[in-house]
Amino acid sequence: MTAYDLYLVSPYLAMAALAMLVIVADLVTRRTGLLVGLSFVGLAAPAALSAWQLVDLTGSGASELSAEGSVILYTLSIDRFALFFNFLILAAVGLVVLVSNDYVRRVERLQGEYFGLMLLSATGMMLLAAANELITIYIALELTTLPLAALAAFLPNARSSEAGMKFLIIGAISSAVMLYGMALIYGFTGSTRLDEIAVVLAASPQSGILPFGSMAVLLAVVLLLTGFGFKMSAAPFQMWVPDVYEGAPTPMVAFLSVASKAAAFALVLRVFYIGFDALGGDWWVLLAGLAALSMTIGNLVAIAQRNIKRMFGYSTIAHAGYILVGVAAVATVSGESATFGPSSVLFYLAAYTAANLTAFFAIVCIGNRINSDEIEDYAGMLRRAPFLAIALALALIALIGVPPTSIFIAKIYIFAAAINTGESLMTWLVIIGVVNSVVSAYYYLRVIKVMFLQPAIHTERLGGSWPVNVALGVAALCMIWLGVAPGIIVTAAERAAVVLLAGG
Amino acid sequence: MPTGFSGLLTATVFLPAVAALLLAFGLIRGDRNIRWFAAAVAAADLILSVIVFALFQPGGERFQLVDRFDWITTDTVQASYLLGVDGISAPLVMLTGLLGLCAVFVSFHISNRVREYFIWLFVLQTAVLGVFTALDFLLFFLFWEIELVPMYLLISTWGTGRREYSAMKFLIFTILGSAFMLVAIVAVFVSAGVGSFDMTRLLEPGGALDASRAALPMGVLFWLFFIAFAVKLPTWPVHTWLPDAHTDAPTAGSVMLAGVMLKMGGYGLLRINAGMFPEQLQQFALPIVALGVISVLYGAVVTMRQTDLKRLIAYSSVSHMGLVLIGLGSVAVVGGALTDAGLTGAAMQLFTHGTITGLLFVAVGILYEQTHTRHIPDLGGLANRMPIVSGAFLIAGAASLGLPLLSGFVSEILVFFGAFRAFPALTILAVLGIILAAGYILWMLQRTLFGPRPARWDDLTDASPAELVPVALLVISIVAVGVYPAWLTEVFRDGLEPIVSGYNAGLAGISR
Amino acid sequence: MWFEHLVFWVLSVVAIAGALGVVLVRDLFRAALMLATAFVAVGGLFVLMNAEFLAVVQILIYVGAIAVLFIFAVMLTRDVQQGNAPNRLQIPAAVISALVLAAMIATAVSTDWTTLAGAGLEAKAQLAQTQAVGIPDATDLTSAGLTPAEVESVSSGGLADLLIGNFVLPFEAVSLLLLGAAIGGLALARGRGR
Amino acid sequence: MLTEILVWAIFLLPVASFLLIGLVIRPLGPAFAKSAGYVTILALGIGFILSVWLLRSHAHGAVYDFAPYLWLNLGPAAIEFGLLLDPLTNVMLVVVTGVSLMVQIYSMGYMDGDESFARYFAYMSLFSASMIGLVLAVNIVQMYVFWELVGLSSYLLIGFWHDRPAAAAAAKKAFIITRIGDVGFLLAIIYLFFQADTFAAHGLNALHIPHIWEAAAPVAAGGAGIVAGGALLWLCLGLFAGAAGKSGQFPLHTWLPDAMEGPTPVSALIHAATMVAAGVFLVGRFFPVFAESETAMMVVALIGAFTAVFAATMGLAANDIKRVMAYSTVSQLGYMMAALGVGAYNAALFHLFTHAFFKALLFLGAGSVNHAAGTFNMMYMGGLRKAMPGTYILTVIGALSLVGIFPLAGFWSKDEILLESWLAHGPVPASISVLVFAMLLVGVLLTAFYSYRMVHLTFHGEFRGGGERELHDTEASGQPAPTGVSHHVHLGESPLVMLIPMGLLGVSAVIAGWLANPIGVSSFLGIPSHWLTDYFASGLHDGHHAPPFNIAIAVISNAVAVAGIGLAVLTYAWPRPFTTSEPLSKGGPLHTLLAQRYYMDDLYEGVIVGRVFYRAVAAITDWIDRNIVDGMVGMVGWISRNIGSLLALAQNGQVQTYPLIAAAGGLLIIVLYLALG
Amino acid sequence: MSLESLLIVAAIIFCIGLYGALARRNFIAVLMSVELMFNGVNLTLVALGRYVAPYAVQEQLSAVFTGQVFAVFIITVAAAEIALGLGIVFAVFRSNESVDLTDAATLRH
Repeated sequence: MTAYDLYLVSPYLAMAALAMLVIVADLVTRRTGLLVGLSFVGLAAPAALSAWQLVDLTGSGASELSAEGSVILYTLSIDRFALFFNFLILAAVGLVVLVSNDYVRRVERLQGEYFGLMLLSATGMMLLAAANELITIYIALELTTLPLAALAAFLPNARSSEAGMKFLIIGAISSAVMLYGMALIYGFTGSTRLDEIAVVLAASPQSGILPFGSMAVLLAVVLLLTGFGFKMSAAPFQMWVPDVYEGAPTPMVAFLSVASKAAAFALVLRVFYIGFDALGGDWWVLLAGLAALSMTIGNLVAIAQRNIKRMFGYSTIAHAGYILVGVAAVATVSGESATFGPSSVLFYLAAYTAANLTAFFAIVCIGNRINSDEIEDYAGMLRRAPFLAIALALALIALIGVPPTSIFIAKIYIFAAAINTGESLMTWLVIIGVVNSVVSAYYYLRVIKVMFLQPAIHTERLGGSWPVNVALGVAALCMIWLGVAPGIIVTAAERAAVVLLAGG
Repeated sequence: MPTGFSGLLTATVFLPAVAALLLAFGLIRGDRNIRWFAAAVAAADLILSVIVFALFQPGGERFQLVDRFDWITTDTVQASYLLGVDGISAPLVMLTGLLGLCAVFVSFHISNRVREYFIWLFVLQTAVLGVFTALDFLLFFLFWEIELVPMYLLISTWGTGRREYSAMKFLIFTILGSAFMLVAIVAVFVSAGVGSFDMTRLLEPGGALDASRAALPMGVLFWLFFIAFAVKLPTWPVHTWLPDAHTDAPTAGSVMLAGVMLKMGGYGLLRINAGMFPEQLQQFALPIVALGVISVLYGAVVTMRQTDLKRLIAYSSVSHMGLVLIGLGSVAVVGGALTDAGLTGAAMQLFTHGTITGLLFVAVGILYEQTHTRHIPDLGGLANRMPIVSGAFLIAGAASLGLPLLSGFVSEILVFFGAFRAFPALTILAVLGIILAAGYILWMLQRTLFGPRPARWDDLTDASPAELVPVALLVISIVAVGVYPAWLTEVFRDGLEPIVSGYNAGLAGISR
Repeated sequence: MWFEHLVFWVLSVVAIAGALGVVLVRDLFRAALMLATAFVAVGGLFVLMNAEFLAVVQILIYVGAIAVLFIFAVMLTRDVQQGNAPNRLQIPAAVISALVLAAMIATAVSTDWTTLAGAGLEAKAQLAQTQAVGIPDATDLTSAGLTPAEVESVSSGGLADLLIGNFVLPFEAVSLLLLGAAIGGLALARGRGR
Repeated sequence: MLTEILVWAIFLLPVASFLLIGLVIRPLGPAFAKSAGYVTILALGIGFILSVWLLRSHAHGAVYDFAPYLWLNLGPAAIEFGLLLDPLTNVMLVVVTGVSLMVQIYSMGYMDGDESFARYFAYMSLFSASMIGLVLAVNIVQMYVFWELVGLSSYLLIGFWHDRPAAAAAAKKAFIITRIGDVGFLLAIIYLFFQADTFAAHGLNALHIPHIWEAAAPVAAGGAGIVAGGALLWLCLGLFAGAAGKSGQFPLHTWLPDAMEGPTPVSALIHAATMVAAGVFLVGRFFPVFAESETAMMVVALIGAFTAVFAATMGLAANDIKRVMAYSTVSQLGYMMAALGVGAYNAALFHLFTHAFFKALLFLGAGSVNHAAGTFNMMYMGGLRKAMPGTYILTVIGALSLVGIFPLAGFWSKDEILLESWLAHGPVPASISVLVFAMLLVGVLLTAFYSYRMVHLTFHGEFRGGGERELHDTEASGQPAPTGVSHHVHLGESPLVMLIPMGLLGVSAVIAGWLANPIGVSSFLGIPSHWLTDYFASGLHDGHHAPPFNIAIAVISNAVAVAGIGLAVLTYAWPRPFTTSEPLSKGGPLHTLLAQRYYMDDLYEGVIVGRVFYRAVAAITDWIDRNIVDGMVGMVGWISRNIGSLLALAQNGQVQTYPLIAAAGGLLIIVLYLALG
Repeated sequence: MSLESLLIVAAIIFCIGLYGALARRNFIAVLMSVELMFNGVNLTLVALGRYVAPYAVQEQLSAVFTGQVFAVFIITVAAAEIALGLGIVFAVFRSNESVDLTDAATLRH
């Protein structure tokens, strides 16, 4: 451990410290506003430290920070890719913290724990995006998951407990399965570092008959993907998602749906693009298949839903499918467009974060006031809460992929990456994707229809506190901003994605 | 690569959007004020669009009045904000301005959620104008999709009958179509040698899109685009959204839907399918014309059975828009100086059908306001009570069945002229459609306007002054085009000239 | 060697039997005891593979902490006698598990692990592994036939060294994880603000 | 320049009149309605004078060649609107403006008091303008434009009393049936355009009518010979289809009798004198083209001759006076077509000329009768001779002229048709020509018979109650009253404003034939013998000249006509006068067949349109649209919704199901990998 | 005692754990089964580290320990997981009066 190592891990340390600080603060004071303020303002520290690292990166011109004798860099890659996710996750957690302002008042005690757990989980996510070694990945993954499981069960009701329980069980089983896969990889390659794994796999003889060259790697990849699939909420590993979404506290679901998913995709990108780089020809088909399955299942089942949170559970499955299209788009073209696939994934994640957070924030506000998440109870929302209704409607339109919103650009980007591969299978995947977008329009619009067209049952006006409104406004603005002027984020995503290709 | 920023088109396109924002922020209050504000804005936009049309100089640069600045510039994605008009789009911009004003005036009687209504109407107008002027694929698609939202809300909120079903159906169909377009746009974008969304580069004869380097086979791209536009047009068998949407939409919605939104499909076919895929268009001309002929005849035959006025007009639109496809397919045979007749006819059909159907819907709308029924057997003998509306009906009907000196005739005959050279037998079949058109139009007029008048219609009054405006505007435009079509055809021909010269120069050898 | 084989078989049978007991015995309390048995047997297998440190950890944490936690939990909740009933998914679960097992065994058997192995390295590895808990002695290693580079690698990377060396980050992260789990567990167990 | 303006004025004056009435006078309200009539009459009056001047100056050798105006630029086949001033046009102009003027004056009386007086004159102006435009057209598209507008005016005027269902239905029928023919016309135009490049290679414009003549003429004859053979035949048949529709030729004749639902002056002007003659005009206009195709000429001749007989038979059994005239018109138009077919170009147009006058007269007479009797049904008339002697005399003159009795106008023209078909100098084979002659002769017999029947039933015998009685009868039988029937029965002469134009037309019907085309003298009042026919012929390249007067044919035709009258007298007047029951009904099925118009309306409307098209084709297509095309859409939605619900069932809440399914999925992936490589 | 036999024993333990995790009704029993799975993984890791892993990366004999390090972490994380899991057990027990997973299935479809 050197001072430089400390500098490298400083954003994560700052996050962990913030988490503890909040928990301690809760012991001292019981004022929710203070906790929210502390959590939110405290995020400035990791953000600033990340920014510092980014500046260092830009200054050196290299794509990652490195130093002789650093032990941290054995397990972490502090690069643009990691920093991209740092900012994404920090933004998400910051907004979710603000939105929790109204919500946590339901749990009178333990508010500090609520924020602390959320920050700890965010720390895990940030680590996950930077981890380049299987053990670290595992630890980071568990650090992400376990606090979320606790948060899922945080509400004092049966549904919340059930959600937490399901989340925990699924998480544990999937971890075990994933670990078995990691063990096989370790056994086969002798290392847990992704770059070393890549070297060994590239050198190992490829059998013409077996995909991935050997049964061990094949099984390992499938098992790893099973574990990752749970985190990404990709079919057929997605089934816990709606149940947990429905039962868990809504702000936590918002956080889960964007940050956790982003971290999971960061992980998948790193593992597959760096670790299994040599086997790209074998695994992209699998990912493409999962993409098609996720999109189709997510959208079809969502049609039948009546609970909005549950519907969003299926929606998130479908979006995992879209993103997987980008992951599967391993560029066969060299040169500038080689980063197409991963950079499109990064952009999609950012776009999806903005849109989905907007939607969830509105749902948090509405659900908090009307104590229901049934879609039919949203009737006449345009009259009762115009701001919320329009924001939610915009988010829903964005989620369909209609311009001028973030996901429109993201979809174009991701489909372009897919077609760019020149594989006819990928073109079909794109067609499945766009047809699925059409199907998705059906259920998203139904919510708009209920809000805009159906007469309200109650007439009292709804609204949230100002931090909630600010969070909602910021998320919505980001959503539109990414749709209208996506240039900055696209550039960031492109430069971040270069990291994935430099190694291979 | 056209550059510059004159601002006129931007103003034309976004004036309604700005008005919508003003309304949204509640700067205009009171239903009456809102109506007149809307009328003023729409009139201003009409004037702007007429200026656009007037300033467009045939024979000059291909794309004029260009507004351009860079929008997205990254390593992998380049897109720009690029508006411009050529001979194809300039008349359609004017058409949109015209129908926009009409839509506002026929909406004067709306009393439910007036503010929201006009907001959505204006958003719709901006979107449609944007589609006609955007020269960047991304921008084009953006406008194309934005248009769905206001239309959906207009139908489902202010419509009648099974409005929610119809609105949803409209939406799903159109999104389905545009999904295909999205794939195609993306594929064009990633094709080697393209790398940007700039349409103008792709539209040049022998443009940036090279068959050997396209991401997808050119034929596939062609059909992907075609499907999207065919849904919008609409073409048999993807037309079934249209009757429902038309029937249940409010009058202004029908006017905009039939008047300009269907034209987006035809515009796309001309701009993209004809402009970027000349060889494919020739290759697939036969199925396209066959689809067109089926649409013409099938639409006409089904129209015969309709008893709802709007539904009847809707099906007649299916029939009439089939002519666009026939005109498009006329390029199967090229060479000679006559290649452009079919395309010009198709383009003219877009404009003329817009005004004619617009007028029909305006008339039906006024009728419906008074009678609250569109069921033809319930009506009859209205000519005496509503002479102006009846006159409008009569003129629109006559134009619709292709009567000379009214606008419909010109486009029909041009389409037939062009198509006969390529597909004589199919064209003859399509010509038979005009008998059917006479049949259903006259049947409708007879049952609605003529014959004995049921006693309950004795108290009907004629069009109000506000409603007179759209009637007058549309009648004037129908007659103006019909009596002297050259002022319009010359502009269209100028827009089609690069396409046609492409056919003539590069492809004359293929002619059968 | 036969002794080693015998111990291996005994420990394996015990571990598997214990595992089967965990999932089959209806009495939860006994199941927990079976679990502890299985843990101990696995610990024995660790010793057999020269992983003494890990064996110690296994006994301390698993048997000492986890199993005891389970027993407490079992006793605090009801349904102890019949608590371990199977659900309706018994048969599909069995089928799926069997298939997974088949896949794993097929992998273990069919994968040609030896293609990876250089000849005669097993002995060296064994020797290196003894250093896991002891202080590495460079001369011993050299005399055992390790090249200087390998000696360097082993000396600088004892297990404990690794934990606070290359793997210091997960090591620290896991402390955060424990903290989070503790906070979460406490918060949930204490009951939330009703 | 001035000349050109004056010619255009003939066309533009009615246009102006139409616009003035439509946009100014009519909105002003009923108080100013009367002025609409004066405006129209003024416009047409000036037009008439100009037409006469034009005819005269052109006949005296003035050459008019005005450059056309570009209407639509289609490259080599640019559509240019202009004036084609040849003998055919000039004569037609005089007929159209002249008859129109008379009818408008008559209408001032006939339509007096109608609530839509101004609208009537607006439509009339529109019609006149369209008809004049049609006649003047130099471009085939221009011609088609006005051709269709004429159809529209006809539609509007037939349906003028639009609150009467029968009128509205008749208007629609007229429009649609003529449109069926128009499709042929349009296809002919399209075909010509198709050849535009070839035309252009010869320096011709494919849509310019004189160029079309040139293109059809064989190279040997100095033409371009572009259109020949099968294409020429189809081109001619297309044009003839259009002509047949407008001129009510078999089998497109069914609309014309129904068109009598319009006001009587309309019938006189449009459905007797002018518009229906447009078909003949069209064939005449393209006579140089037709003449090159023997088959086409044969078709024209035979259809014309057949129609002449066929329509006349239906005239025998019709009870409505206007319908009798309508059949008569169809029949006479058949004569003209037959004449064109056998190559008697100038005879056909001459007959068109005379027919315009006497048929207009007959219609106006019918209107006058209706004014008095309150009905058009001859079964309720009778004995009007005493009450309205002026009308009676004029009607008899018209009828005799129609029958072709020497020396009335009709005789001269019909005689020439018979003569030329007998002589068979035309392009069709002599046998065909003689066959046509025979058929036309039969037509003469029938014409004479129904003409006498009409006069007798209307004017002779006792008055049988008029409209009042008819209304009573229809009420008793529970049927709707036919058009034009009113309680308003006042047996007396019509006002002068109606009688004077009738008188003028009567004079024309007597002398026009001989006056315009004096035969037997070398010249009369400065008009040389065969002046009109020769003038017509001068419009043709090969200058077809009328054969000299043939006394034998004249005698035969008059004899046949007298025989026809005689038969009619035997049937209706002597020895037993007609009372109330139709003697012809003893003919049984034959009479029924005639009275039911050979069941052709039933065939068209009931069977083809109603059963086959509307109830079968349209209904089936509609069903397919609703259930299959649209149904598929619904089904896709239904399926996806239900698949969704089905998949949701797997989401059973039991947490362990989820990893179980996931594990199964993982295994499936492995299996797929192993299976597919 | 060979690599294969060790791997097979580990796989058997893992799959028994998997079966238990899938087929038991009691939440605590499921947690126990998951621990069995972790033990299977640990056994695999150590066996692979003992026999094959070092050979893959030449001259990196320390790789032999990586498996053991991994196992140590797994054990630790398992402990944490159980701690949290038992917290949830009490939470569920408090609301449902039972820790039967089949009963706790109100969130579905």
